[in-house]
Amino acid sequence: MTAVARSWGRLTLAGKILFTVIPILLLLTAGLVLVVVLFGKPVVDFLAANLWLVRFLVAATAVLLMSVPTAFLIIYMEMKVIALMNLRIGPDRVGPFGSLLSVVHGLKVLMKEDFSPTGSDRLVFTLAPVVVYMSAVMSLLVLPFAPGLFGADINIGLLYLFAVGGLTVVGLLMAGWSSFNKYSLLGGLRSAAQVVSYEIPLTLSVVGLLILTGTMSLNQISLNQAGWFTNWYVFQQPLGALIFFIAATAEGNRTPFDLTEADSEIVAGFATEYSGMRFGFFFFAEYVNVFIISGLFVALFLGGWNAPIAWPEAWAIHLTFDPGSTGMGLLFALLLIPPILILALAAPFYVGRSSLPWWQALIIGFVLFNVLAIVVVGGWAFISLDWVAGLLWFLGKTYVFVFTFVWMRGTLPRVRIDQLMGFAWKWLLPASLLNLFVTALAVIVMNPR
Amino acid sequence: MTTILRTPRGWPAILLPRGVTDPLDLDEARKGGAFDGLRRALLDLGGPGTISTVAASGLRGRGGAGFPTAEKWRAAAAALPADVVAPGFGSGHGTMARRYVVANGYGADPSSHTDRTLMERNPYAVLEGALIAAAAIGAGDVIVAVRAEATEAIAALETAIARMVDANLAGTDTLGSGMDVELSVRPVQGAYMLGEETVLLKAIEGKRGQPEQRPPQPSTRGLFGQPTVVQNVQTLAAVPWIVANGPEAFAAIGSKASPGTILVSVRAPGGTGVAEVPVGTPLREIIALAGRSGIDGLKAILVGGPAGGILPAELADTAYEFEALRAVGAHVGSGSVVAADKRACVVDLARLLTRFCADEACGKTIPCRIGLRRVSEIGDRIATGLPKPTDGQLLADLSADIVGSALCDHERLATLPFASGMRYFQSELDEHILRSSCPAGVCRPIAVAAGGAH
Amino acid sequence: MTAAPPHGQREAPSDDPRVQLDEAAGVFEPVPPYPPRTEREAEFYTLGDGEMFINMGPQHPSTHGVLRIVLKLDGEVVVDLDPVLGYLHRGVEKLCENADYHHSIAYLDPLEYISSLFCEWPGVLAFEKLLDVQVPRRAEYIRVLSTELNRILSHSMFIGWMALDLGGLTPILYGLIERDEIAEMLAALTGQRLLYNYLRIGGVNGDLNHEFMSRLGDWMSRATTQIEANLGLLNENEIFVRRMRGLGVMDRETAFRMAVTGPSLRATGVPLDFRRAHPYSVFPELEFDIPTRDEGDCLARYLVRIDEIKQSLRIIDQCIHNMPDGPVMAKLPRLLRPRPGRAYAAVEGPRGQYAAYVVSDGTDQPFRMRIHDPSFVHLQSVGVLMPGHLIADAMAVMASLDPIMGGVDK
Amino acid sequence: MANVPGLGVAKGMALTLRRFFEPKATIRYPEVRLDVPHKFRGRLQLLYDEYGTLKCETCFQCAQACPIECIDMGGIDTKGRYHIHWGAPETYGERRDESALRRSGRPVPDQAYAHFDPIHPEKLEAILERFDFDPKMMLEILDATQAEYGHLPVAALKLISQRTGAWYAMIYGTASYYRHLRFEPPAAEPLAAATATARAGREAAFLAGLDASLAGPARGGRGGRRAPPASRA
Amino acid sequence: MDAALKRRLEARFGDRLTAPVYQRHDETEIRIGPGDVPDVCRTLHDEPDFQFVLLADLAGVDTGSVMQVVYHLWGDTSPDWLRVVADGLSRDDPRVPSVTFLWQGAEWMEREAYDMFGITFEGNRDLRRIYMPPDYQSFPLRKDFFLPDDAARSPGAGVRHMEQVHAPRNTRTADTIRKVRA
Repeated sequence: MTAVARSWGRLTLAGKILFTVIPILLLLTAGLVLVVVLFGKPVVDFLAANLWLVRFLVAATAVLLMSVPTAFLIIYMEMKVIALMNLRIGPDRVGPFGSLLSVVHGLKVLMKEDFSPTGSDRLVFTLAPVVVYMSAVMSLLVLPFAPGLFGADINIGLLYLFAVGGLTVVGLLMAGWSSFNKYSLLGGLRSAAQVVSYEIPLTLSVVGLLILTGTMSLNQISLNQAGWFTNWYVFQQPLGALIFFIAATAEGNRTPFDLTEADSEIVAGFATEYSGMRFGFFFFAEYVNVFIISGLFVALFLGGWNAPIAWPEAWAIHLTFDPGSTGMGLLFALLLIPPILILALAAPFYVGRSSLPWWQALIIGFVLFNVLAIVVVGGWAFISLDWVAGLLWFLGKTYVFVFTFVWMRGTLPRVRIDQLMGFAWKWLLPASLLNLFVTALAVIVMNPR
Repeated sequence: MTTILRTPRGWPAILLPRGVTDPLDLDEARKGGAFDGLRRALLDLGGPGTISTVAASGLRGRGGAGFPTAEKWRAAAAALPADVVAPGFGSGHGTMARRYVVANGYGADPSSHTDRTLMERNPYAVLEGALIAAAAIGAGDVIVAVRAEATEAIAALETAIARMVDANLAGTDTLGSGMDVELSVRPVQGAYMLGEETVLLKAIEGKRGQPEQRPPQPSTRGLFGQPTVVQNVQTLAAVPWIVANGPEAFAAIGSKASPGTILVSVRAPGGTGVAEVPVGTPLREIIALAGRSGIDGLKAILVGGPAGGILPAELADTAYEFEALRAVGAHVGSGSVVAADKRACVVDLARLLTRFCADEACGKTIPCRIGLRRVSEIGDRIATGLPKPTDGQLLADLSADIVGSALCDHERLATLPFASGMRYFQSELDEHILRSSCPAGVCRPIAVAAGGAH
Repeated sequence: MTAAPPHGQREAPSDDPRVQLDEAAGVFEPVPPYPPRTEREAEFYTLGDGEMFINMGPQHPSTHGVLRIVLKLDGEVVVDLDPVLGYLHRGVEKLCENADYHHSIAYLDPLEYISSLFCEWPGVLAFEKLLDVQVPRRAEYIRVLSTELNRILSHSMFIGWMALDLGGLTPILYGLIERDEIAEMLAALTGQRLLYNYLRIGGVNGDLNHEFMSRLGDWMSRATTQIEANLGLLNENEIFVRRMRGLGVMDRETAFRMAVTGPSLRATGVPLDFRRAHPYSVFPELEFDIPTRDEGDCLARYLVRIDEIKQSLRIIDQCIHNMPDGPVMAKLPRLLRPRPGRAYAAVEGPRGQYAAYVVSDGTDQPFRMRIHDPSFVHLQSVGVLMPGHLIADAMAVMASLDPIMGGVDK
Repeated sequence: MANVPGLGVAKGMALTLRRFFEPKATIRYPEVRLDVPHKFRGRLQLLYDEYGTLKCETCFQCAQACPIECIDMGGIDTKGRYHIHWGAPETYGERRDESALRRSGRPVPDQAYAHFDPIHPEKLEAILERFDFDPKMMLEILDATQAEYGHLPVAALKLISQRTGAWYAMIYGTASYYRHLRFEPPAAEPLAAATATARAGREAAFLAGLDASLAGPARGGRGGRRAPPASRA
Repeated sequence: MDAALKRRLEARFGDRLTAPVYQRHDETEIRIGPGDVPDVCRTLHDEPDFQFVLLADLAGVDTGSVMQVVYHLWGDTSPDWLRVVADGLSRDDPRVPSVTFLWQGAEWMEREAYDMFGITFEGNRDLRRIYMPPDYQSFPLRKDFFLPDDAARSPGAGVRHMEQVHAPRNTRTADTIRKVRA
């Protein structure tokens, strides 16, 4: 045999893998470089020409990707918060404080058998969860998370949101009908009646606000509320905010209006016959909806991403440090600063505690350095990149409302279906009309043309 | 075959008639007067008459407790069988109401052969008595329980029953009186406790042989829940003679409190055997039946089998009779009288008996089960020369507890050996406990402790 | 469930549309696959136009055990209903007739696993009547003490269930916490957490012990405030009150006609409490009120039970303070053979009148042991209260009657 | 009743929010274990007397009293005889179901004696036939069975119980009480041999002991008497 | 024991009582024929000096020879429980008029009695089995129904375990054996 074969035979497994993979990678890289050099110009021109397409694709993917973790987070919140309110501990086994339990649930749901009951309408039965889930994800697309951080800033964003949110009903009805189960049917019909009748006060409660803002773009509405928190529309539209909150609760099928899956009455409503990932879609969609209505409320009434207080210009810190400007120095800094800082932080421990072995001191130094770095970089980002601050503010406010929804779920019993409808038609609708009327009057009185 | 001890001419021979060549010969037996009593009871007296006759004779059970026989019969005759109380009530659904007569021929005591001897030598008397009892209480079944080892007795009884049935002395329409009785021999074995009557009933029912709580007495709720008369075979064997020769004649024999004769199995250095003696005969005479050598050098008399009492020689004049014996701390029991001379050690004897009783305890009552074991362990300690100073007191307390919580006669009497031993041979016990030496020199380790005497 | 009728002679005709539907779709129609046995069954199982059957249970989140109710619905309104029992039937009466007297107490225990002591008590009382036993006063006081604790346990569970059937998640857990404390207490007293086989013929099994008394004192010191706090979650809650008020109204004539007892009867304004109306044990010596309401609706039943909790606390307090000394068991023979006779005894339980009717034939086993359980009687008044309400209210109505299926299916 | 609308709801929310921060009632079971009360009756345990011997003599009285027949035992009884116990613990579930089925009167899959070395039941069937499947004749049935098989196999006992309808525990109690019945093939193992001699020769030993004791120190034969007290429990 | 109640009862329906009024502890018992149940109950329920408004219990009893239906009534006119025993129903075809016209709540209790004893309550609108499955044949609480214990699949079926007290070789064992073998 040849020397090549002999030396190949002497290699370990890892060695063999490396010797096969590395050449392939090298080839691919070379090819890529070649392609960019040859056809780079037209591609870049095309992308630069219609940037909105890129933006949309990226945004859609991001939204799709963030919906599941959001659902996981809110499910965990619900489990944990309700448990704590019940004087229980709740999930505490999987992960720190059981925080991974919802992930495990997701995996379990994925692994479950996925069947459809006898006599059910297979196609509709399969499509229903998709519709519900897609409607949720699509409405995420227009939420303004931060300045410049949103899927699409369409000028009829609010209308789009209500329209897409309304799609949920179709999904629920499809599920209720196709399951071939009376409980599911009752659940579907209930959800139809409920959502349809709450759409009206929901929409009307926002009309007043629209009169004030004059735009339907959520991004614009958030911008309008910049400055001190007194600019928030909740102070100009308290009644509207209240109606919107209640109606949104019903819209999202949350306690005390969760009649569609009232487990003590109709077993699980439209989801009775569902199992496996199909049920998982319903489940995720519900919690994504919670996130959406919270975020919507924040964006509409609580100033969106804006901080409650506006920094006076005098206090504003202007970091005139631009990393890009340092050029090659940045590279050196990245190379030099960490070891030096680690050693510097580790030294006092090593000196002060003679009993401490050197490697433990190094570990401590490393940890401290990381903490320090995170603080510094984060602070820098918070101050000089406004979208970071906006995102933090937005998520903070939103999750406060998510917590409120969970809190209500843990506290309140469920209303009856006729009480529900009566409340919608007899109280919320007149109140929202009143709110609209008063707002319109006020606007006319304030700035007459 | 155990030897029959000759008794003086004057003594009555009711249970074991003298000069019988073949006990199974029916004609000879009828010439000797058998079955006159049955005929009289069936045709002349009738049930109540029979019972009153037996009552007049003052016959008492020979099973050891000496319960008046007629009382049992009256109770059994008065008690209605379970199903008559409430038709369809209880759990005995649709069963025919019947009473039972059980002849207890299970001589539990290995050291006495009175019962089986009686059944071998005079089966007709036993069966006839049983039939009379059945007629008196209106029973439909007569069950003679014999221990399975006593093959001769079983064979004798079965042939006897066969011949009686041929002669229409049993079975359907006995002697034309219209009485239907089913005679059956039931061999049982395997436990000493079967001597106790409720245990015997349990064994016949095929259950674990453990005594029952009483009341209800078996005479009202016995075998299979029906009224049952359980009698020792000696008692039953005496009945025909009473009915035939009249109660007065019977009452004349023996002591006033309990007339009649009783079988005794004597065991003395002189010899061993079974003898029929009138109740109330002094123990001295009974032992003398086995030869003079039993009397001289008499040290202790063990009366009543394993659960019996140990009496000193001074009490040798005690009458062999229920109350008298009970007064001095012994009892008739299985009817065995054992004479011990100077060579025997009382502690060793008592300990042997207690160990036997403890091993044979049925285990239903915990004080009996555990307590007797402790008592025998104390006996072992005493005998092996390692006694604790408190053993005397502990022994007394244990005995009191066991007797107090007793469910059956076995445990009530099982502590007698040590009790009576402590009562009469205190000095010898102290020898063992305090001075740790055995006067009789039986208990060997003590001899070693005492310096290797003999 | 397939359509093949499991019954030999009651074959459904193959051209029966129901059977065809079942064979076609393989779904469970709650209609029995055999000809109706009574007129009532016939007229129930024939649908009017726009009506549909819906089968609730035996596996349903809010049927309090394995109860099955066939509802005839018009939209969401209950037109008529047919409860189907027997999924939990154990033949306790027959078992008791085949066990001796002491033994049958153990069989009475699991009837209503939430209020076991109240299931034991009438049986024990009846046996004592048969045997003419005089129970020591200390034993009587201990009985009252433990059973009142058990009443509070049962009611606190009732509150939780009530709220759970109305969709509230939290009150059931507060109720469970109360229940657990009391269960621990009773475990210290009786030796068991759920099925305390504690009452004995002629007394109780074991005297008060230190562990129990310390736990009890600890709990009594905070019980009132704790229960009050838990009730704050529901009593003033508009949603809860609006749903309960005017729901399932039962006037007192109906109540008597349906043989209803206990809180459900007192909620109609009848102050009938057998602890006063037909005194047993030492209740004549204790002072407590009989809370009543006049509305007779679900809210009234709920509030009456809450007031009863307070009264029970009063009784427990008195029991602790004038607990007499003495034995806790009467002297009895080992084997009980009462004279032939009959005895009826009833106690006032958390749900109503628990009664036992015992016939003795002189043997050591009860000849006839009839167990009267309030859940059984109350559950059939559902048939009067439910029609005309929505499904959700049907659940609320049933919860307000608080049936325990273990007691319904003896 | 709150007169201000929404006040009650607010109160409830306030309560839950307060409870949100209160200490919790949960017990993390595997780490934290509550100690059961002194009087706790839910645990079966065997007691030892002050001499350190087990108080349970496997007399089967508790097994007889157990309504659901869930008690099982094995060991050495007062008579110093070995008890074969009636079922392996893993058969409890099977026994429970079987019992439930029987009580409901439904036919039960016949898995009565799968766990023990099987016997040829034909002879036993014949014996039972002879005694008319009558539980009352149990002692005779057992005698005949022992005569047939040389000892009482557990399979035989279970078959008898199944046919006559008598509880196994009661049959077992009966069989283990009478000294002439044995559960081991004669002289199969030393234990069997020892128990067999203990079974047969007790009365003979007593008589010999009595004679010896009467005869006093001069004669020998003390072996029987000098046997150290065998602790049987 | 309420002597006044006894007097009132005897005065009101003297001849219809098939047995003297029996009183023990706090119970008063009257026995009537099954035919008299409706109007006796109506009288006890309606008339001002009885006013037994509450039907405390309704039980069937099988005495082994006859069937009984036992009503326990309570009213505030007397401190006693009033026990009305409808006696002497034949075990072959026990029939008694229903009391559901007075107490609708008796319906299920009567259904239970029918299920357990086979007593037919004439006038009960819904007399079906309530506990046992519809295809169930026998009536479990009757005295001739034996608890099928371990013996369910044995030729001795119906024979209970050894604790059952009955004489050996009795007739019933034999014919149960025949029944099972057939």
